Amino acid sequence: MIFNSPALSYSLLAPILIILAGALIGVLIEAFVGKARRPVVQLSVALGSLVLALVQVIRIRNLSSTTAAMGSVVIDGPGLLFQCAILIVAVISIFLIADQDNFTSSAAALPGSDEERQATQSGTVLTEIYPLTLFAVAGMLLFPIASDLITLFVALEVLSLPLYLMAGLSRHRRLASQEAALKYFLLGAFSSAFFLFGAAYLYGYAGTVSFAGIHAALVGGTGNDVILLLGIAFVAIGLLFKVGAVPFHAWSPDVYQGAPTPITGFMAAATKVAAFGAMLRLFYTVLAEAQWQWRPFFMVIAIITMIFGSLVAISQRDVKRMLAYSSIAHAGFLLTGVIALNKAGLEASIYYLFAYGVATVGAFGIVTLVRDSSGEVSDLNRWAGLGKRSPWVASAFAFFLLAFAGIPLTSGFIGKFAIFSAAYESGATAVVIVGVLSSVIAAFFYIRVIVLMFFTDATEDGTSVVIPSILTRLTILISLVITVALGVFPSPLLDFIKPLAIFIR
Amino acid sequence: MNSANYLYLSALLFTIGAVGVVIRRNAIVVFMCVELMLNAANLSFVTFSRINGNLDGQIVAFFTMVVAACEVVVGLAIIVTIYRSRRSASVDDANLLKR
Amino acid sequence: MTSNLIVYLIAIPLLSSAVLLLSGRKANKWGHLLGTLASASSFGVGAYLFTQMLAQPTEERAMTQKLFSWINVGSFNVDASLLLDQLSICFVLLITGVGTLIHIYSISYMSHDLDRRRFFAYLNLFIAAMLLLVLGDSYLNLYVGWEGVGLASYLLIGFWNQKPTYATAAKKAFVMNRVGDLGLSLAIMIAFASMGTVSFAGIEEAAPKASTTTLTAIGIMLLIAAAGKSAQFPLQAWLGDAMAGPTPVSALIHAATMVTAGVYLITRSNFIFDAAPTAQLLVVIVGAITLLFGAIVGTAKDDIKKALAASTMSQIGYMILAAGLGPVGYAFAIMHLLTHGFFKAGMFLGAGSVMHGMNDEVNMRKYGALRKFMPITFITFGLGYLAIIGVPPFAGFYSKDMIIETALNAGGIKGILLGSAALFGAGLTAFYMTRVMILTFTGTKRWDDEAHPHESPILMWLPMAILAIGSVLSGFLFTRGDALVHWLEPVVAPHEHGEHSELLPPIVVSGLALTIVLIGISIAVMMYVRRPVADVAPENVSALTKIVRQDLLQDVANEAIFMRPGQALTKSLVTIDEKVIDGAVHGVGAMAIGSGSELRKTQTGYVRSYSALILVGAAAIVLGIWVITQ
Amino acid sequence: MTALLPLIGAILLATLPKGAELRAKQLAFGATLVTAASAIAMAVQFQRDNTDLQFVEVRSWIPSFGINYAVGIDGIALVLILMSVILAPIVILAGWNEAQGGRWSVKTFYILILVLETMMIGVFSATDVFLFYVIFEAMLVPVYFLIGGYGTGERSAAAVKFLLYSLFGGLLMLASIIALYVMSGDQGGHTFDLAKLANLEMSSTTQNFLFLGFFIAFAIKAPLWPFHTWLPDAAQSATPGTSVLLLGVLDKVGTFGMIRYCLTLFPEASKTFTPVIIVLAVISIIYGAILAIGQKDLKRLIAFTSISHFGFITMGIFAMTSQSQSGATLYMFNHGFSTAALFIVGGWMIARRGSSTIADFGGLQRVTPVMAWCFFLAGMSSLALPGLSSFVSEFLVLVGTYTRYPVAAIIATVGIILAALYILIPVQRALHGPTTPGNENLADLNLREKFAIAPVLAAIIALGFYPAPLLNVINPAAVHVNSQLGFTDPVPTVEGK
Repeated sequence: MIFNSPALSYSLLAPILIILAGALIGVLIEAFVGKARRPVVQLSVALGSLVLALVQVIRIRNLSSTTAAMGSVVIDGPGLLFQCAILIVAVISIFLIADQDNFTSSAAALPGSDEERQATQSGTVLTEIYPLTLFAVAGMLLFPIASDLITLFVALEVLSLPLYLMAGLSRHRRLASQEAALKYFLLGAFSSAFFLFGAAYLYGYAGTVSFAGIHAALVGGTGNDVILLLGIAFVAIGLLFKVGAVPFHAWSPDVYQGAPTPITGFMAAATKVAAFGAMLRLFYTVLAEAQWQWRPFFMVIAIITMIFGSLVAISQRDVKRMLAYSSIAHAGFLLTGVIALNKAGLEASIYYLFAYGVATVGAFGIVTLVRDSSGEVSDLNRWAGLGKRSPWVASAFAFFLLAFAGIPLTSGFIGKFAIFSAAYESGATAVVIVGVLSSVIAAFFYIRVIVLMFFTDATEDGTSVVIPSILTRLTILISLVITVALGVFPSPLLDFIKPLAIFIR
Repeated sequence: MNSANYLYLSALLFTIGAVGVVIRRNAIVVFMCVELMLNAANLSFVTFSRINGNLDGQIVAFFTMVVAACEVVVGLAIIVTIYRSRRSASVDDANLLKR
Repeated sequence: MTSNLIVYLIAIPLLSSAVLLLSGRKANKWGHLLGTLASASSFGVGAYLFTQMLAQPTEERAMTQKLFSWINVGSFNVDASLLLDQLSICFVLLITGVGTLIHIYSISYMSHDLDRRRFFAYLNLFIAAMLLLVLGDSYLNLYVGWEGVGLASYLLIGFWNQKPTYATAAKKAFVMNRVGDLGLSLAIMIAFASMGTVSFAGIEEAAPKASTTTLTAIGIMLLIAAAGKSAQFPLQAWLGDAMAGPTPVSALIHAATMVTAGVYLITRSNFIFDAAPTAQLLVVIVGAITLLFGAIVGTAKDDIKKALAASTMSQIGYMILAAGLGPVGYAFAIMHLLTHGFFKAGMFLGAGSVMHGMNDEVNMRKYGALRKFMPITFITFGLGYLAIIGVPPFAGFYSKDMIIETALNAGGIKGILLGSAALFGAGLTAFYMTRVMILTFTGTKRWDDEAHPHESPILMWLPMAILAIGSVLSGFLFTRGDALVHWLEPVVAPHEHGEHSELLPPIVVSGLALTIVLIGISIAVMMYVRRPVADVAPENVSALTKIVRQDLLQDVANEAIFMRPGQALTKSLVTIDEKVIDGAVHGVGAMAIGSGSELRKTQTGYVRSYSALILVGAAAIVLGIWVITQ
Repeated sequence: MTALLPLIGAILLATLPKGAELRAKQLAFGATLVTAASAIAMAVQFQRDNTDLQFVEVRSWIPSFGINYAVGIDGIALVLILMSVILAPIVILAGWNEAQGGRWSVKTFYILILVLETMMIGVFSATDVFLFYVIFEAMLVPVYFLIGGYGTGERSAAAVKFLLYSLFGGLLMLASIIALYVMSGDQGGHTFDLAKLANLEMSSTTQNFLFLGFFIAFAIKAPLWPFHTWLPDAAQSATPGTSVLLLGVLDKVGTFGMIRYCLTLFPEASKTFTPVIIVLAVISIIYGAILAIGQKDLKRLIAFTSISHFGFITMGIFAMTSQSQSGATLYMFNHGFSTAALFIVGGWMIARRGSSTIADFGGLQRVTPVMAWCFFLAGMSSLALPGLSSFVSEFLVLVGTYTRYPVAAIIATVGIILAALYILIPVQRALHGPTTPGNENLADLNLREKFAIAPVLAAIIALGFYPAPLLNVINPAAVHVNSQLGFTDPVPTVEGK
């Protein structure tokens, strides 16, 4: 028996490997470094590995390969762009995560118990969050470049499992946080089962789990269509769940609200990039020839998602839930990019994902700042008058909201324009019109928050804005600068994306 | 025996699992139903592996088992934590976050 | 022929007006003098230009002056240019002449008013606008003056606008005038659309080629304009209320000049009306109705100024009637306009003089026997009275007699009807004017003890005297050798004799008219000399009298037809705007919010319902697949 | 270019320390003055008989989408820019103290004003559809904060209503723009260049739909019945200065857009929809006027008069004769000034009295003669009294419309009677009559206020007598617009002189 050593192309996989290494070092640090020094060391390691990975991604940006890791992954332009976006979002988020006030000091302790109180008083901080984040990032990096169903599934789980845990680590309102974790986990597992089942059918149809093989089978057109369609449908359900498309969205408001805010921000932004990355690859490269079967379904889902997200967001009273519904609506907008199924759609989606991700982290960063004595205040009514007390914080939040609403001169506008024009180009006029109309509805609730912050007088209670730590400040500032820059001068990024945004099979 | 029957069985198991997730209240049972669904998928993989005459499906099944095991670790951790805080493993009791 | 002087006619009073308005209180001392001087200078320029015209042969008397290109868009070219011809010079002299007299009168009349300077500013503004009206060489230029005099009239009627009724009167005048303006704008639009020009000369040239329908339409629109400005039926209701303004204003604007602008407009547009018989017919009908309407209303007025206003309306009815009769009538319309300018202005000033002596009392039932206290006023007023009722050889006799004669000779049943109306109107005029004379100057004194009637100062009686002389002489001068008729011939089509057979010889007509006038006088004498006059209007009068006292229900009709439905419409539209249109907008918003909060209920917080939702979604997709693969 | 001057001012302003209110005002005023001066200098260089765009400037902005920073002006744009830059310093001077009552600092107010001015110039000069759209939408933000932050009464509700209405229209337009962009890609390369987009080939159905996308956005902005209900609320709540900019300048973007974009990009669809639009315009004229008559609040009244005026402008644009088209542009300019005068003087009245209900005034002519006169003159301009500037434009619109749509013109002419009512009723209630209790001690205009209003009134009078400087600039552009559509003026039935 001849044993070929696998050709792994380490340099191409390096970003993922670096992150994984960082994560493992993090685990070791938990074991060997003293409590007092852990936070700084962990942060340095996490940040270092993220930056290193980012540098590596940029270094290999012009390479492409279909054979890395024995064909389990594809290294191509879009994949690297997604990785770039994920890493940048992660870097920004890590500053936010480093602001430890948000996390419970002892995840194992009962909420409200003496044990918990002691841990908090002794200044114990939760540093496990860093390796967890890095593991999730590793999964996310793998997700959009996976090129067979096994890798895709493994990546899905690698990115999900740490997030399930991280969702339960909030310092305040711990019961809610744990509930969020439970819901996220159960529903996530449920949807993974769908995904896996769909994957089985795709395998059954094509006789192979590799994307290239499935594509070849599809082009050959010999297999059983019902099996193919069931496969596509169930795999899609798994992915649509991750991006929060209606009717697979139900977890997101609850989880967004319950999870620690920095995690919500990270999850909302990075997961979306990763999941859409995988979805775009799957549907653009593998299943494009079956578009007549799946596009109608996607159109319906996109339309429902945009309208539902926008409508329900209007009546939200909690800022995190409101942002959750907003992210559902944005999932709908992003789905139009999948529907577009053309190069413009791919470029637009990448741009949109990046712009949206950055703004999201920034917005959640601001949410962490608004507090009263018992912690974060996400009740919108108590945000009233924020503009008077902390004009800069409120203005920054307003700016992010305007970006979400797609007002010109913010990054959101360029993204929306690009993605809608791509969808229109592909003939999905109805989706574009619904998208435009639901943008109006969406604008309504963003504006409502702005009104609340700027034009409504504060209630008597003591909601205040904490002076942001340098790290949080960094998060918000970087997000803000990127959001403005992408709104006014989107060209550099667009030009960067353009030559790279070509999938290879 | 016609291998299509395995597919029907797998579909049936999957459905049972899915319905179980919806109707059962105990978090552990719900989770077991998810495991049932995963295994239904595994059965499909293996069946298709047989039909297609290659081993890919069977490899996937191994992967699935490993992943499922990881899931159990994480899942049980979460469920136990929430059980400790609430003294209840009913998923219906976790109802703070809504609307 | 061109002249560079014409513009000064307008510029001098306009500039003076601006100076008076802008200079503020420091000009209070000399403001009235500047105003009067401006008006007089304008008259001087007018007189000089008149002599220049006289020096020219008949056909070359018209003068023009192009100032600048005003509006120039595509084929729509309107220059700011002025035309001084035989017709406009009549008006120029009347406006500046009578205007100057009234300025002089006002110096004294308004001497106690704090805002005298402002009053003179308005008067000057009026003079300027009125001159622009008669000097513009196109309908659009005329329009500027047309609305300018409306503005001045508005400002002057409402000069004492602290009193809400006066302010309302001013507004009413402006709005009803605007109805007329609507006609003028439409006339201009039709003219431009059909003939591509709005200048008098251009339209005169194009009119013969235009269809009768077009010309009739223009004619009717011009008639509406004239009716609005000249208080003709059915737009007459504002004139009575306009007496709210200071009396010199009533004399100048609402008797001598502005209200006659309608006559000018019709005469100026002779080339249109002559080719549009239907429009002409409407003109004479309006004229006839108004002359009777005004005369009837005049019979029951106790307010001296309103009686005179009704008379003005009636006299302008004569002019419009004459103008509507075509080439045979234009000259007489203008002649009556000029003589009327003298005698009516004189009488208004007389009335002002009476009021001046009577603590601003206007109710004639509170007068009586003023002859002794105000002899000059009595004489000048009396001369005007004789002129208006048409006693020879006073001015009114000549001009009115010509109109009656022309009307009678209009031919057929039309002539008889119009002639009778004119004759009957003459009788009514005699009646109500005699009534005014008797109530004011003769009989017993009915005034309260606070009143100390006295003669007015010279600055007031001198203008009255001059106007009285005009009332005596002008008719004779105009008709001597058909002077005015020939003077105007180049502007209006030549007077064609012998087209219609004369219904009655002139001498018979004059006799008939005089007889009727005498009957009118006699009735008045019987009613107000033989019987004592109550100082309060009697209540137990016939229904007809009551109706007449209410101006033949003109305001009631206006309120019922326009005002109240208009107010109801406004009110309901405001409601509709709030409830329906804005309501729909809010409804969409409410619907979005409502459906949002309904959909929100799907988020129950139970994991099992969420997973059910996923399952349902999956089932729906499977169902969809089943459908498309079948 | 001129557009950048106020922006520089805004940036300078932002660097000012917190308390320096007076300095902020002076700086803002100075910046607007400099802008006005440079715009006038530009106007002097403008070649008026050249129908091409002038002062063209093209810089690549987002090449991947074929988007350029492309500006250039024709006569129509020039006139509107002039109006904007002249009104800006006047607004600042007139409302010297109006920012005091706001939620935020005085400095912020002027920053917003200056940013807005930059955008106003940009929106009128953009020749790249995308650039236009960006500014069109981005302008909403400063206005929104100006209304919501510095207004009175139900200011935040009004601001939200304004924003949502405008966004709704804007996003419909975005859909159309996207379609144009995609089609340009199919026909020789993605571009947003107005001239190139105008030559796109498209089916008449497509054209109709895209036209509607643009038109509804502009009709909301303008505003045309029945898209008008945001305007009275906004005008009622905004400060007078904001109202001037909102009604005087911003809303002109709607009518300007109709000329520049609807007509240019969709000539066939414009013709198809003309009857409908003319009807809407006529309804606006009459409806706006009647509602103005029925208003009890001075600011709402002015807002409704504007709706009527915008009806005239729209009618003029779509009647597509050289008179109506030139008249419409001139109308935009004149309306800017007359509405500015009304709002500025009305604002002073309201500030002094502390109420905007018309019935609370009365007898102001006695107490504050100068202010009363200014208001009266502004009112006369609003009712288009001949001799004042609005008359020329209103008459041109009417006469031009009459030659093609006589019935519409006739109905619209009825508006002049209603105009008399809606102006004279408030004039009577507020200025005439006995002095209402509470008004006895109102102060008349001070020197600053006189300086602020004088140029406006002077322009109103001067342009009434001599509109040629503007008309000469507008005419060639207006004729050019019509001729591009293949319209020539109807020929009179009878050849006159």
